[in-house]
Amino acid sequence: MAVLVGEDTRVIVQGITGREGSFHTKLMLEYGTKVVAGVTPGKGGMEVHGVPVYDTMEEAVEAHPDANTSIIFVPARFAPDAVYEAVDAGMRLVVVITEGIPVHESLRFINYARSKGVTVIGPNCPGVISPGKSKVGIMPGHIFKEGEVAIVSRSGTLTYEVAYALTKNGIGQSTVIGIGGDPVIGTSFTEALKMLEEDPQTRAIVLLGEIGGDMEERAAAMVERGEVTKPIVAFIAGRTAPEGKRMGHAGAIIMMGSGTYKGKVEALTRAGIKVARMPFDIPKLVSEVL
Amino acid sequence: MAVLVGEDTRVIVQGITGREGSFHTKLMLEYGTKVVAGVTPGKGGMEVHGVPVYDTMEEAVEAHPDANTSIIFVPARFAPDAVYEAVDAGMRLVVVITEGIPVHESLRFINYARSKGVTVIGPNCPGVISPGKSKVGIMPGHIFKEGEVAIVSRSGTLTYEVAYALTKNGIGQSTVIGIGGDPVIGTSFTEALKMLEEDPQTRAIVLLGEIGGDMEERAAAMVERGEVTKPIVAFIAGRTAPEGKRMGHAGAIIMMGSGTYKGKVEALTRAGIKVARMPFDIPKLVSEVL
Amino acid sequence: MKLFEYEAKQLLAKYGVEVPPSILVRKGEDVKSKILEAGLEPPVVVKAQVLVAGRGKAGGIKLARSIDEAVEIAERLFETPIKGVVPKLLLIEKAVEHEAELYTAIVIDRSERKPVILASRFGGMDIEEIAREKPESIVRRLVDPYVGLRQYEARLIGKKIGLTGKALASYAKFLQALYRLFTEYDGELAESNPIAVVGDKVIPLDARLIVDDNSLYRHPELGGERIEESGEYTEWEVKARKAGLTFVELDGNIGIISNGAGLTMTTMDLVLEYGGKPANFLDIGGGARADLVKKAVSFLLEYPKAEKIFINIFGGITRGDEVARGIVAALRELGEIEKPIVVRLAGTNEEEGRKILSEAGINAYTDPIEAVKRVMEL
Amino acid sequence: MKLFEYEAKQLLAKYGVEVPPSILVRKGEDVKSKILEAGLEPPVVVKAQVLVAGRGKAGGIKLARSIDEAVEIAERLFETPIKGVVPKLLLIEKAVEHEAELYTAIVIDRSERKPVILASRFGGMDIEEIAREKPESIVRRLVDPYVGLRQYEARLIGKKIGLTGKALASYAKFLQALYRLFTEYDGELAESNPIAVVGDKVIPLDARLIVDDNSLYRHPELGGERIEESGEYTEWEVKARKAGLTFVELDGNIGIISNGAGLTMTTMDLVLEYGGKPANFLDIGGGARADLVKKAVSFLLEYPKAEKIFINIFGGITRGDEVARGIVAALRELGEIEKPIVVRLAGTNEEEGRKILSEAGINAYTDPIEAVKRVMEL
Repeated sequence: MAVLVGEDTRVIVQGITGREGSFHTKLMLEYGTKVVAGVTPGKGGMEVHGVPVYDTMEEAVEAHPDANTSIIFVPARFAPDAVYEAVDAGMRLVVVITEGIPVHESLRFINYARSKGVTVIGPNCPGVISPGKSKVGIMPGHIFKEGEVAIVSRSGTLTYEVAYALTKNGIGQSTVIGIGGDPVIGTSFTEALKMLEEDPQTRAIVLLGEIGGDMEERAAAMVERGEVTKPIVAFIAGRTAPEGKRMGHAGAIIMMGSGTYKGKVEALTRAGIKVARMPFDIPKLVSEVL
Repeated sequence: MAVLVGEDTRVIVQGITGREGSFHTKLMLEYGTKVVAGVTPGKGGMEVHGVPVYDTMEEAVEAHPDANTSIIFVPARFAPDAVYEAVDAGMRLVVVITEGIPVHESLRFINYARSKGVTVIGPNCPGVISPGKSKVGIMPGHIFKEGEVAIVSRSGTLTYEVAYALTKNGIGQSTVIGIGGDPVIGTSFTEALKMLEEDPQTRAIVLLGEIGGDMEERAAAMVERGEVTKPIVAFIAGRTAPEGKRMGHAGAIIMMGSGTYKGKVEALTRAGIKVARMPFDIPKLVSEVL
Repeated sequence: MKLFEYEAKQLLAKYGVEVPPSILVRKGEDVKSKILEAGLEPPVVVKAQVLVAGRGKAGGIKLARSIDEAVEIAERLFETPIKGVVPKLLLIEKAVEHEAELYTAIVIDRSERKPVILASRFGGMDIEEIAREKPESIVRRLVDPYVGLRQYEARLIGKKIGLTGKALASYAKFLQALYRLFTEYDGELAESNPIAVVGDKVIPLDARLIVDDNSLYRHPELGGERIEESGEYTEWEVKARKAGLTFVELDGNIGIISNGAGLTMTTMDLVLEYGGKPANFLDIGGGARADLVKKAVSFLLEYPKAEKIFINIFGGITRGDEVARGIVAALRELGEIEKPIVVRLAGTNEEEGRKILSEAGINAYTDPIEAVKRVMEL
Repeated sequence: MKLFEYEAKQLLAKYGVEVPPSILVRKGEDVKSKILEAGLEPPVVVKAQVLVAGRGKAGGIKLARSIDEAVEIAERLFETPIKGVVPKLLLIEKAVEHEAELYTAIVIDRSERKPVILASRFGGMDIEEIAREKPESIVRRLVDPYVGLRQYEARLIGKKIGLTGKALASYAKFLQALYRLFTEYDGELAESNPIAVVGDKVIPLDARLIVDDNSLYRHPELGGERIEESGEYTEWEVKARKAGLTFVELDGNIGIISNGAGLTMTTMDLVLEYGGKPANFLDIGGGARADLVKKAVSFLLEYPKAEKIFINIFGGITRGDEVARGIVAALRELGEIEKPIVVRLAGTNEEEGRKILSEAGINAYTDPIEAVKRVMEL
């Protein structure tokens, strides 16, 4: 089964002719993802790694009516527009890789997409992979392995680190979701957990959080309420981060004393979630709960 | 049964302390309408004809949780705000009497109300009456009589004229809806017809149109498609109106050759609807179809 | 309220749209030196700034190949009524050589309750003509009023009317500006026809904006209604509008006052049905008070086409007593009643009104048909 | 990016909010004659324009009862570091006598993805203090970003923090302006604390606006980032920001470069776990190319706190070959390597990167724990 992306996923790459769009189209194709079309305004008629390019999503969908997922590599100034175009063209899932989108734009397009029942992942995220089925993102495919443990994470590279460690330890993944590092994102921990709770393939969940915001605390509260029954292992990055400093991600900042490492770990622990001290301890903790 | 307003209707009057608001609150109360509260910012604590006044809809609803309908007498500049307030306070029906609201405001608040599942009648309308049950509007109550014929109309005074003629001829009314004379209104003919088709009390429908727009043509198309099976008698005001002149209502203007009397009558006739030459012929035509 | 072409273009320019270089000249100004000062090189287009429709076909737009010709045309245009309106202002604009002409308008779709964009690759013709001759060329797209017109939508529309490359990008930018104009100025209509395609870009050669009258209070910079300049109104209609009356002049001899557009139109229809011809439409609207009624009656007493007056009121928010007081006051002021008046009164506060009228010696009817028959007898 | 108080107030004034009369003085200007020129009558408040939090408590805001006192205070403030930042500008503002002080802020609610208004009748205190001492006084209201803040909502919030009558209407107007400021300037935070209640009206005595850095491209009028003025950054952080690097100075001695905020923080945690102390956070972000990597490495080579350098890269959108090329280029440029460097490389184009590094004589690790252990050994 897996969630969000799977065998039925048919992808349109928005911004396919750009450096990153083109590069990752190639990698997604190599992974086996069904990339059916690309869109770049003014570049209609081209091909990128054998994928036909259209000027608009409308034309792409007309030619490829089975397309259901978009991945956006468009620069920050134009990315919001690309999201509206994807939603209006009938995509069910829109993965926004782009970094640096103004947060007021994100909150508008996320509200818009939600009002149309469309799921947004990101912005500023690595995407989603269901190993062995489909990869809609920028993660290196070879470090993943099909299996029964889901990962949901605010951090891209940390996700790779953990997935790699799981794989090396023989633990495969059902779906790995990089939800993104911005303060406002389309799918939060709680929303991702809800999907994973219902996914028959997923037997355990790894949650990779960061300092800043209260998403981890909300996830903990959800578990405490009994809404997630599958075992969860968590890790929170930023144990040693100083207060009031933005640690790269706009979302990763301890402000007004909230969003601290300590507060998050306490909330998770109280909910019965095991919190790993280092990400490399995760495989062991996962083995214990599987 | 009736539609929109009935025995369960509990009304809050927005703009109750104004001249019209206060006057019509009195008339509605005399008619038997259950006016439970009024709202005028800054006038909370007053009473108008025994009805308690609040500063905000939120307070009014808190004190009168059974309130489900609002009628708005607020001046045009503030009326859009009153609509949002009514929708956010959980009203199911909002009747906007106010005239002169900018059309861009109307289209925004109507879209907003619809997105929340709230019905708007008007703006620039006389309101709704289900004779013998409830009157939420400014129509003179004594000219109506409970019965089985619904009236749906773009014109206030013309509605009274026709209702009066029906009543004099012994024909009562189920619900009379003045949908309003503006170019953009919350409930159109087709939407009103849909409700009336499903209303067990209504056996026949009188449709009072005007030149301008294409609402009558759309109603005719709906009947042609078989979506309304109850007998309809129509009248279109403006047979003698010249083209390109706005006949009072912003909506009543023949522009670019569309919205003409002739076009509307032809569309209605083609759909099998009897069109009265004068409104005073309506009672006779209604008797024939009842 | 209609804006003049030059005003609509100024607003578009404010939103970043390139419009042709131009000057505005008033009657009596030295056209030649103004053209020279501005460095405007011929050929130029001299355009009467009037608000009537079909200005071009009526001779209000002329091409001049030299400055002298422009001066000559300007002098002539200042003397020439365009559909009855003599222009007070001319726009003299650099003629723009172009490869193609497009059409674009934004209006409100009443049944969808959303702005709708209409565009066609066949500019120059008016929209009815395009709809008749090239209906398949018209691209229609609804816009979510909360989200606004996204850039991708503007591009999509441009593509569908045949644009590509940089001209497409230029059109998309133009269309977003036109949409902004439409929403920020409460447009009933924002139109540009034709829009010239000039190599890499598009340039609007004409621009129209009709602003919703109900919104004028929030656009004080537009300077209020142009009642006379509009060319839409007859002399008596101008008078009426200035007095705050909703009045339309018609060809008959029976003056009509009623309340509500529907009932007023119906009263016109009723008069015609009984063999009369209405001299006007005069709707006192909802909730009219005595002073407005008085004003309306006084107006028709003065209005020469109205040989007799038929007042047909069915009160809702309008109250019979206020109406009656207004009628009585008007008649009292005029002293001697010169025109026969028939009043029909029903609805809210009907009894009170009837009493006031009968005290002043006026017998009000309840039945409109009896009333109209009486009008015809007088 | 934080705006100065005077800038936020100017923007509020643009939106129709009454702010206290004031003048802005720069160091070296004649304060007395500027006050006299402006007709500013004492008492006045002299306020250091610095961007540090808690400016008032740190002595940056002083009341002056006479012009001479104001001059004296101004001279003193120009010499006094406020939490380490010496003000370059002072705002001298008429002191406003008032009956009450309110608190209002607008931020983004991350989980609801909507702006949220926080208001309290207890201004003057900061929000954490209010939340701790008078939690029940805080009114929270989410705003639909498409609809905006309706007037009725502004009034409702004002009522809930105890306002009535004209002061309520004045607050509602103020709050709508603050919301407009928040949305039109891409606010992360728009705050006014305290807001004075003065009879019939409210007047913001302070105003703060933090603009989303990602949006700065569309607010060129704000003049770009105030890196030095902000007081938020150390000397090396200022250098880094100017060089376009995401760098935070820390107290240890192990320089860190990693990609992605989460992995960089984890690398810090890892160093600590194995007994080291990170000298910094340096995240090259996603998709860094060789030149950025080179810049980052060169920066740490110069940064004195970093005695050794640990580069920990797991490639996704970042490619191993680009990283390797950047490292090699930086080392080549510096000539002699002065600091020990340990590289861990995994992920996209890992093999290509490893090859480039080994050709330059650098052995890259795959396992981060082995790598960190090596760092500790050096």
